[in-house]
Amino acid sequence: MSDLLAALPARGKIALALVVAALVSAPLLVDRYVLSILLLALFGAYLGQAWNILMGFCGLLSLGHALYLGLGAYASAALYVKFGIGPWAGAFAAIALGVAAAAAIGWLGFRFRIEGVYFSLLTIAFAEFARIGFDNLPWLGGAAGFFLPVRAEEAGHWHNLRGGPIFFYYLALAMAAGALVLSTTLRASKLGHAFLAIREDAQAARALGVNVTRVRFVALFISAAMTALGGVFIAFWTNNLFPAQIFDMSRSIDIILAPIIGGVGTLFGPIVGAFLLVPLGEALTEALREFGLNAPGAKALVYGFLLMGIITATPSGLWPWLARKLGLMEKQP
Amino acid sequence: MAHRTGLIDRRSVLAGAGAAFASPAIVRAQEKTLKIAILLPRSGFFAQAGQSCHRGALASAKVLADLGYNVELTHVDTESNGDVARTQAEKAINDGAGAIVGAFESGHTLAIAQVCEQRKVPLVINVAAAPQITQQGYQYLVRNFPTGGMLVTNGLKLVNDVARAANVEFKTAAFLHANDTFGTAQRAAMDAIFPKLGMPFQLIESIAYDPKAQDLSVEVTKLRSINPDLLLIVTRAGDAIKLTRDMVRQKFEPKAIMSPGSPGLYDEEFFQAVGPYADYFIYNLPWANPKAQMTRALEASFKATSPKNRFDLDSFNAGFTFEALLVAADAFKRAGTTDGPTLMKAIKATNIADHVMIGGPIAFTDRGDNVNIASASVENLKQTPTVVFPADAAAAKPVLPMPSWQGRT
Amino acid sequence: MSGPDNEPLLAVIGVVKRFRGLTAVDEVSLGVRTGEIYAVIGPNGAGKTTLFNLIAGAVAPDEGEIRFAGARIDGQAPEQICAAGIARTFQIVKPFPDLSVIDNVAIGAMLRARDMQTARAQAGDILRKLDLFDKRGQKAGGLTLPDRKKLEVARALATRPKLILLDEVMAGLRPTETDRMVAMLRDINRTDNLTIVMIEHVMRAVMALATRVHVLHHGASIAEGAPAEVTRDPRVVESYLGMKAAH
Amino acid sequence: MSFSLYVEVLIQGVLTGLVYGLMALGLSVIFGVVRVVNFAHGEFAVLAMYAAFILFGLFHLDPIVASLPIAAAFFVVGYMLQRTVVQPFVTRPQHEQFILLVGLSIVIVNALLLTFGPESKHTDLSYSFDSYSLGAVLVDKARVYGAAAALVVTTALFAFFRYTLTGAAIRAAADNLTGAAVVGLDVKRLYAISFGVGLACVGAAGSIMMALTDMTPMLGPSLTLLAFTIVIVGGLGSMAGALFGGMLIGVAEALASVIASPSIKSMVSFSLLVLVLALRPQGLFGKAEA
Repeated sequence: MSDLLAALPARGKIALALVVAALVSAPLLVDRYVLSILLLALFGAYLGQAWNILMGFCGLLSLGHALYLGLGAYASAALYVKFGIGPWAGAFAAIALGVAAAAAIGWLGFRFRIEGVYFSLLTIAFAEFARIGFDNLPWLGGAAGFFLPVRAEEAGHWHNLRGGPIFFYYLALAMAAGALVLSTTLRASKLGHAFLAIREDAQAARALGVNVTRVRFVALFISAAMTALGGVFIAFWTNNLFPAQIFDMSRSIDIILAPIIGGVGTLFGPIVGAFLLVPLGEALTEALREFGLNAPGAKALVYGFLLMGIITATPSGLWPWLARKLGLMEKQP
Repeated sequence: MAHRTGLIDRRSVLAGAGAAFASPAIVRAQEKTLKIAILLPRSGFFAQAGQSCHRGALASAKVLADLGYNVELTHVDTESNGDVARTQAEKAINDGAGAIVGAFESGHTLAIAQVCEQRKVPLVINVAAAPQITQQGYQYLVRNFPTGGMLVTNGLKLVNDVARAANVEFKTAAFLHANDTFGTAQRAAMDAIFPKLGMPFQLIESIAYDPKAQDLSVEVTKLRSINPDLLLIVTRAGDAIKLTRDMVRQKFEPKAIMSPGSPGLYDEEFFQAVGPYADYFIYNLPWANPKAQMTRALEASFKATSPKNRFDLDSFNAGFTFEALLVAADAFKRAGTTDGPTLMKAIKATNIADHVMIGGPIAFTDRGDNVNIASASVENLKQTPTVVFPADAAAAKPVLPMPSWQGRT
Repeated sequence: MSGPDNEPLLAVIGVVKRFRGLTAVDEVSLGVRTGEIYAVIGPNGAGKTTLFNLIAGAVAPDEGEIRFAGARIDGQAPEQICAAGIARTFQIVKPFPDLSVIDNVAIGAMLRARDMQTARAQAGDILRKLDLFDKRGQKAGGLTLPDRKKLEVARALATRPKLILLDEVMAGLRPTETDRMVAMLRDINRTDNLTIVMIEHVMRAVMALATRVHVLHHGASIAEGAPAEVTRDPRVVESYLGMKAAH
Repeated sequence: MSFSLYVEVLIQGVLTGLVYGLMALGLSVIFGVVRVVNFAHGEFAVLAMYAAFILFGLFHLDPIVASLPIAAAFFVVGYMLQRTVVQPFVTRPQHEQFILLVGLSIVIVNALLLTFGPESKHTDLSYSFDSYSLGAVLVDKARVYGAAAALVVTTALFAFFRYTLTGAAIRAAADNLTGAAVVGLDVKRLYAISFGVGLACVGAAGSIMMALTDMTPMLGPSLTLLAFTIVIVGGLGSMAGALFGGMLIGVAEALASVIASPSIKSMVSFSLLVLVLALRPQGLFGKAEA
């Protein structure tokens, strides 16, 4: 927390306080539709930050983060449904499974020096492998899906993550805020500097005594654990899991769009990106409806063009540009 | 705007009136129209099916108006994305939707179901087969669509009926299905139900194929080596084309190819793609009753709203989408209010005898399933889906065994 | 003189490294005593940088042995060797371009600092010594080449090594800067008793600093001794200085 | 029966693999030279399929024949695309290139959806449903023609790289970019030509695929993944590797379908991919980097 405040100039602190206050009071101020959008943005910000720790800090481009999300979701859901073990305990299993998968990828990747684009393709391969594997796993429903019971009498059982949209909104808010604090603390720590050194130049980092393999594993583990925890959220929030949806390549792409558009490697980039892209999608839907254009695909078409435009115009993401304009720059200590 | 015609079932009106009088909940002003939001995956992965359902929704407006129902339909694209389905459901309810119809895909349907549950707005499911949907405990949903188990049970029974009617005997069968949500649910039902039904033939192999497969040639080669009398298939729209092409190329000719309920074999694109080879496929699934008055009304409207379509009706998708709207409209008429709990009570009390799909009256169990949905055997004859069983709805006799691929034009 | 049994601080014993049949380092042996400034010279392609890579652990030798402070280090990973007390610079500088100058150095200091605050404080001290303190907030990628060379040295020093391997850190510096670097290195060498092994083409620096010089040619040692001695060795003149003179 | 089953499945795997190999070759050429991974590759294949579909509708042009004009058109598209949109990204990090091309793929898919609708499209060819019989073994005519066409295009490409000056220049640029710039080659132009050649491959392959199967706008991502798998297994930047990788993946998936279940066949390709990455990262046909 102190690291977070230290990283911001006075104006930034005020802006952050205002945003936090607005988000905390949002359920009182906005209707449920807007709240559902905010929830998606917060959750997107959370996952974006998890991915950003691996890519933005440590320079490892994972294009298969849906893997950890899906494993976390299935692990916690299976424990809950099959053995009656609640999500808090399930979260540990989810994290353990996510980290185990990360260990396998890391072992292959780092042991055999699979780097750059090859590492990215390795992550895709694992996610796809898991998708097909779960599609063919009858114990967890296979492709037909895995379902959590939704019982009215459990509605208030928050300890089992059984709650309404406001509960999940605050949960997403807490997770996003937690991820921000964690990212900031990490970034300011020795470990975080080791991440950055590896991202910038692994060989130079090694020569300065950084154990590159070990530190990369740590980054991968933290990122996978956070993402797997996100999977627990998804499982208990949506109550149904389908391998074709949760492990899909498009899910991995969704996770990484926000941090890249917002600014890879920055603390606030993933958050800014998520709070831009999610409402942007909704705004496009609305705008096209206003124009009376009821053509399926038109929205995605515009969205695709906008992605290309943004990434061409602001190479290092929107947040660094925005922060400069507004004087909210993260301080370089 | 609304014309009263003689089409409304008197019983349902009476039932509705009875419910209205019996219900003390109606205290608020009586709304004149019910806004229904129809959420369908019209772009993205499920676009083909979503747009097929959408054509049904477009055709429904006039039919419902003619039947004297005051409903206003809004059409929403879920983009084949569960998150979009959820937020758009919230949006639709914000914009005044008193009921929601959708959403073709089981995951999206459940995302919407959650919103509807929390906001006490009824969800009438047009298409979604996962049995769990009505087992998860949602109060504000009904499904006018068979579960995978119902489809398979009815479908397998019809296999026997049709075989007997055509005097054909099968000794062996193989089951080929897409390994997607629907296909796997069907497979699970098949594994559970087949042994219990005492079918006169043996199921020698079940083969799951990758729904992302670019072609099915190896799958067909495998089938050829098994050489069953009967091929049971559960495909998706495009797969049926690939499958047929490879079966013709490899001259694989079982006595019959039947589907115990799956999309693909009745879609216009299937006929377009394989032409005469589309004939003699038989699929046992719920179907619009060609002899029902309401079906004709829907067909007439369908022709006007989708003039490019070769068929009178997308009998499956359009039929179910219409019926879902009918359920909501009918309940509104009886309840006389858009108040969610009251409307839901009316929906649960639905009893519509005259409707589109073959089967008994539309009515729902406590869980919200309609167990009266029947399946018909439909055979592609002269490149047109034709009901061949049961006899009271049949437009032709079943052609079995399947004539050879060769010599078709 | 280090170690109880008079073993040199760094001992390279009969080390061989081949790349695809080409012998880059051919049975090279040398010993560097604590506090020495030891220069390795030779024409381009003589195997000097490969020798550094072998000592620093970037590549493992095919034959031979490398010992540091009494323990074998050949085949160890670069980070282990750095932790043991050997720091290195790269001939082609490798700054962390997107990080600030002070963070670049602090990452080196991290190795032996309790926390980042300490590391950053130590980094500040080193930057002052190298006249880079004023540029501490700049991104390293934006520095001029001479500054990047200095940063390379600063970062290596920040790991608080017993021995530092300097790979052509004078190249590209202006004469005045070379002199400052020479003075700084001599200063550190004296006050901290830091052992320096340097590859250098700038003979002015070699002559000014080195206590001993080792000459490589085609991967093999051809001479070793005091700078003045070595430069008079006819083989050296022929192989290296001779070439230069021919220019 | 069993033996002929395996023979047949092997032949199918090889023939289909050749066509996919040609598609993958495009990815390989682009990456080998421009060092940009074309994440919209499958979408371009689908675009080519639609182009073949239109040409068939207008002129009744066989998609296998149409592969030539479509390849030419795609060359121009690729050339322009590299010059205008992709060039600024050549020096930018991989994840930014990724977003650009993901954006492009979203644009292609949805433009196709808007224009043609979601229903699958096909071409009616005289040989669509025919096959050759060799004893008990049946081989589709369409697949034979498609594979032959893929071989012809690949041979032409091979000749281009081997015998033309531009081809030699591209190879030089792929081997040593700085060197190429130093000897005065216009690197930007070479990039554009390479991107063009890469898209020409995928254009030809997509067009040929239209003779084999049918297509919907949503087919793209799985084709992109397939191309990746083939290229990694065969070796990025190796022409023979792409073709061989295509055949290997084709055969492996076909065998997996027969021996295990067709639903897990992609798992076999991904396992192959991981194995190759671990044991021979340069791919089966790739040259080890110095």
